[in-house]
Amino acid sequence: MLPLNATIVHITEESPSIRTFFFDLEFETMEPGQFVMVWIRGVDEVPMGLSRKNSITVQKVGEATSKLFELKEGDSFGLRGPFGKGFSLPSKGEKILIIAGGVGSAPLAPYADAACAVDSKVDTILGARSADDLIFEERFAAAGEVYVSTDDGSKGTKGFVTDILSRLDVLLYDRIAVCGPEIMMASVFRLLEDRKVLEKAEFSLHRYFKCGIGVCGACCIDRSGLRVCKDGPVFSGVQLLDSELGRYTRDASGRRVKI
Amino acid sequence: MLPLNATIVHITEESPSIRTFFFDLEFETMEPGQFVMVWIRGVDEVPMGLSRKNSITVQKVGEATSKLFELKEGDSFGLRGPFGKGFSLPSKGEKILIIAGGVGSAPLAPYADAACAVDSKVDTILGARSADDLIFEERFAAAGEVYVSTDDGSKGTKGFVTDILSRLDVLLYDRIAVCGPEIMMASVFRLLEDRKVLEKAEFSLHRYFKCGIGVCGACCIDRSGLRVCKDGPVFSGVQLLDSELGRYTRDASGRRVKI
Amino acid sequence: MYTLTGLELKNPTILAAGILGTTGASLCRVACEGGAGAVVTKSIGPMPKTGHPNPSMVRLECGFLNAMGLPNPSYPGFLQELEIAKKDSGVPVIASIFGGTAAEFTEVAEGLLPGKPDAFELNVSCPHAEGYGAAVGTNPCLVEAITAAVKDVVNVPVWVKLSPNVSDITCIGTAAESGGADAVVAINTLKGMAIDIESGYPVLGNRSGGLSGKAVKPVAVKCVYDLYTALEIPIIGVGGVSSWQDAVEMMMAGASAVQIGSAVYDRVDIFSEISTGIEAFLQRKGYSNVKRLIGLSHEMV
Amino acid sequence: MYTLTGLELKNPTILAAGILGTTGASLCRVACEGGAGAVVTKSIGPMPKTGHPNPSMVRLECGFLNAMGLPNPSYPGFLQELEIAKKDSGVPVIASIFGGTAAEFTEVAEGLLPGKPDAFELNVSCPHAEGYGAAVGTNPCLVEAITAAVKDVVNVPVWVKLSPNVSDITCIGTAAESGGADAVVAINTLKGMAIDIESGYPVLGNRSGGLSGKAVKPVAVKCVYDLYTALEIPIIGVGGVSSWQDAVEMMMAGASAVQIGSAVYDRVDIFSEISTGIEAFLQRKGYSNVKRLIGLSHEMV
Ligand SMILES: Cc1cc2nc3c(=O)[nH]c(=O)nc-3n(C[C@H](O)[C@H](O)[C@H](O)COP(=O)(O)OP(=O)(O)OC[C@H]3O[C@@H](n4cnc5c(N)ncnc54)[C@H](O)[C@@H]3O)c2cc1C
Ligand SMILES: Cc1cc2nc3c(=O)[nH]c(=O)nc-3n(C[C@H](O)[C@H](O)[C@H](O)COP(=O)(O)OP(=O)(O)OC[C@H]3O[C@@H](n4cnc5c(N)ncnc54)[C@H](O)[C@@H]3O)c2cc1C
Ligand SMILES: Cc1cc2nc3c(=O)[nH]c(=O)nc-3n(C[C@H](O)[C@H](O)[C@H](O)COP(=O)(O)O)c2cc1C
Ligand SMILES: Cc1cc2nc3c(=O)[nH]c(=O)nc-3n(C[C@H](O)[C@H](O)[C@H](O)COP(=O)(O)O)c2cc1C
Ligand code: FES
Ligand code: FES
Repeated sequence: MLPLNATIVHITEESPSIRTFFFDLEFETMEPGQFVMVWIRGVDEVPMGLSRKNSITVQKVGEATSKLFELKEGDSFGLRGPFGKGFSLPSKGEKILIIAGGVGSAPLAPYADAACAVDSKVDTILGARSADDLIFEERFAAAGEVYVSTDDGSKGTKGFVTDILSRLDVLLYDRIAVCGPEIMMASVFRLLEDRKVLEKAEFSLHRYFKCGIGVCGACCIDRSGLRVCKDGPVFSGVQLLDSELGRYTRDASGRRVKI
Repeated sequence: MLPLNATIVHITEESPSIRTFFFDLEFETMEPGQFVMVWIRGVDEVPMGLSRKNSITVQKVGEATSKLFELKEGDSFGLRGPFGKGFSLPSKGEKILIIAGGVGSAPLAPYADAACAVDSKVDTILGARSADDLIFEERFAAAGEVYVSTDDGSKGTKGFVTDILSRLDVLLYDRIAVCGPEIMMASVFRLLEDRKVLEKAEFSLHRYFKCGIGVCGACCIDRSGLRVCKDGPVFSGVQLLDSELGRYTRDASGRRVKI
Repeated sequence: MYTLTGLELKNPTILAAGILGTTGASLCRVACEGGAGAVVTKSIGPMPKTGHPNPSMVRLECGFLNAMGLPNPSYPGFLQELEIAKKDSGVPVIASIFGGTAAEFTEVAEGLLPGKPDAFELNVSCPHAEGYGAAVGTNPCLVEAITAAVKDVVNVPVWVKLSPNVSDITCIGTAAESGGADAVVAINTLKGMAIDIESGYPVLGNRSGGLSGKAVKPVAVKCVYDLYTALEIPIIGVGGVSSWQDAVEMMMAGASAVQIGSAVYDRVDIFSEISTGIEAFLQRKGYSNVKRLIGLSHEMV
Repeated sequence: MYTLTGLELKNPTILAAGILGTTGASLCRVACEGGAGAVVTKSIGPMPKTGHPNPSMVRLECGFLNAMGLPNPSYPGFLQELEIAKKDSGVPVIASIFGGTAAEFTEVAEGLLPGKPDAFELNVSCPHAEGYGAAVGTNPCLVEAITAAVKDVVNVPVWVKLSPNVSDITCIGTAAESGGADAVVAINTLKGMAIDIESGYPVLGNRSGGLSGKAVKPVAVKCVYDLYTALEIPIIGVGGVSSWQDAVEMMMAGASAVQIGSAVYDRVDIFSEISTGIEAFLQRKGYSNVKRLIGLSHEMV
């Protein structure tokens, strides 16, 4: 598919560096955790999780995201997707733990919405650098309990999501869904591995995407050789055993880069 | 579509120069009057009306048909189709007149079958050079009355189908379906035009086919510019008013050739 | 109405050469019922040719393969068809011609002049042309010479139809321009082939042929884009156009008009459908006219 | 098991260059889970390259367009991946390499030799290669020189991958053969382009790129057919193979094996699916082995 034309209908300032862009397309079949390739014409095309069936939530980090931040309502960008494998949807009544760090909340908020819609009980550990950087707290709160951690202690527990996680009884949950900076996910992974609950945990990974459709191989992870763009971005904890998670990633040339 | 592989399962000798080849494919959607392109590999590909959903009935006239006559049961040829527009199917209880000359019976026999199946009353004028060359007489007879004419008088009326046609009250029929040598069809056309019943008559035309799928233009007729392979081969009498029918045809180079 | 090499077109969709162009009546039908803004005849040569044995065209999963082998009744035989097309089509009629040498091209062009074609299209790109081993159209010197020779003997616009089966199409396009071409037409079919695996026989009577239809559109768009950068004269885009979106894409790449061939398979009135679609697009985008689209993608950087 | 330029292949399906070939683990997955008879790495060059900006690949109605821009970590960076592939894939691993000059090609080949690739594939056909204006692969002298230079420094088979973007692919194939190539691989992608009509921007970050997938199969079959007539060395067919029927067609045209690229989009185990399909076809037809198919269409006249 060629990129669809998405016109921005509304922009929400979620935090100083994070904005949600609502567009005039609805990806009705979207599974929470799936992503779209966002084409900022003349600049670059980058992957973004869908934060709703008609929105992406973007942190400004570099060239493409900065250009995106220059766009106004009525402007447009290209969209291909939704692509990849999302989080496994909960069944009615299951107990869910969501662990979201920073902009990692973007693909997890629709997961909380979906879980809530089937009457799952959802607890969320929401981490960010500071109170200002917390996003989608209300959406998670609408689905259940929210435990907040901030690096600077400006809200909730001072410290990391793992500080909260280590105090919870993870055995109580049927599913655990994780997305955030890789360092955070690696700590969570080790903790859940120790507690022997990896088989019920899912992690949404980030790697450098070129094709985004599972052909080029740029996003493959060691040692499984699985493609983050097509076999993921959401992987079960078991799939990530003995993987590169938290150790290295690859840059656009395919060179390994330490994390 | 590429040619399908059709294996000959049975061959019937219909007359000294006409054989029916049954093959192992069934064109379930076939409308009587539609044709297939028959590919005798290494030789040529020629159009043939479907005489059943799984047979063609071929008169040996030149290179391709002679090669076809060399094939035995178990041999195969290529088939593309069914293509084109067939005869309009009758409604229950309608009265049909079929006028078939020589191998022109081939696409008309399934029409008689179809008409019979919806309880139409079918009269057939069946013409051929001699008694030996009459084909599908039983199939037409199963559907209703058959009036036979032969050029040499070896069976039925001595003369042409028009000799019988001129004696019938064509106003009695709801539909008239015609296929045979062009000279014959032209005479029938003139007669039906005189009787002012062209709008209920349909004629199946032959022109030189190249693509067979309505793109190249080799088979277009004057003055309408209609394509025999796609807009036909079956045309209503009205479509053929002021046409080249019976006057000229075009050879493979596109040159006009008198009939 | 807009002007293309001096011809007045009511819309930028043109029937491609070799498609429904055997008879004058068929050309009229494409113009009147089909809605084409202009029509190109089948390619006419110096001698009658029956073409290759069938199968001469098959539909593939993506696109079409054909090897007609330039069947044509030669220019004396085609004159009457040209006259009918001129009389009744109501649109510009472009005579497509071919030959093995410049002399054959001029012979055919002069032979058709009495039919008063509105322009000539030189088919130097047929992969099956004889005379010079490979097709005439892979040799820039020959293309320039042939174009110049035809320009010399006719006083109507001359378009040159280019083959994509070359290392660098702009080099052939430049040769046509140097020879005095009023426009280039890109592209003719890509060399291609299909084999019947049940028997091992190549499917086409001529064994191999030319690929057209949806499969070749990205190739055609690229050729048009490159030609737009290299040439001053207009480019007519052809190859896989089967929707108004395709036509707009081709024009944004640099085409002043599009030709439509294989897509008549779907429906003869594809021309009116596409030109209506283009009009609606122009309206929605607020573009004053179709010229705004031509080469637009070159500005988007 | 059968032998191709001295390599033992358990089946005639090979992963094409630039597809799932960035990491050793990915190559192993294609061999083990996917069932490929051999795997080709992504093309490796002398210097690290990040490639073109995205979009670098899009799916079209027919086929795919890509302009990756040869991203690669250079040969020192790739050695560890090659070693993993060699250790764990269990199939021959062919190193695809590129450069702008013969010296660069030999530098890369020698640099990868410690990884013990089973063969080298010379990518002289990338439309985006720098150094010589057009791609290296359109110049027969360069192709011959590069092939000979690499043959000189390695003692494993050398395959040369050909571009279809030339007037006559047999001329480049012959040059590769003269240079000592053990096989040629045909075809790389066709030059192509797509434009986003909403904005006028070319869709690919590099503006234009290469067409692959179903759209190019007839072109690839024709190239393989022509090369089979012209060359003595084996031909490996690639371009649009996505079913066992396509693979059989390619082999009947003259391919000794097929490579599969874009079709991994559908499923990674396309290799086992196709090789199972070929086996079943051989059985049904009573052919003793796959070699019976190679070039069969040339005998059907
Ligand atoms: C599956 C997936 C989902 C994502 N979802 C979100 C989201 O919902 N919200 C959000 O803000 N960010 C998300 N990201 C990260 C986002 O893609 C990057 O922040 C963005 O690409 C940065 O682009 P840039 O040009 O602004 O930065 P650059 O200056 O180009 O690079 C900054 C960093 O961004 C990353 N990046 C750049 N290009 C790519 C690429 N093509 N593919 C992957 N990473 C790239 C690299 O790690 C790079 O080091 C997601 C990434 C992935 C893989
Ligand atoms: C729609 C249609 C349906 C037909 N149905 C039947 C049928 O059911 N049974 C039957 O016996 N015949 C049928 N024909 C006629 C049949 O196609 C020709 O008899 C056959 O093509 C002769 O081929 P040949 O190589 O044996 O003869 P040739 O020696 O090649 O030519 C003899 C004559 O056959 C005709 N012919 C040859 N090639 C073609 C072609 N590509 N397209 C059209 N006509 C051609 C020409 O009139 C030619 O003069 C049909 C023709 C058409 C157009
Ligand atoms: C059946 C057929 C016949 C053709 N005959 C000619 C021809 O005589 N002269 C010519 O210049 N091009 C000929 N072409 C090429 C078309 O004019 C056109 O360039 C090509 O098909 C690509 O356009 P399309 O994809 O719209 O079909 C022919 C194409 C087809 C399919
Ligand atoms: C995403 C992508 C990347 C490619 N990279 C390379 C490459 O690095 N080297 C190369 O020789 N060919 C490369 N190719 C070309 C393929 O190897 C193959 O020749 C072409 O895609 C046609 O085969 P297909 O239709 O099966 O994809 C690439 C193709 C694609 C789609
Ligand atoms: S980005 Fe190409 S395979 Fe994932
Ligand atoms: S045979 Fe080509 S249009 Fe009828």
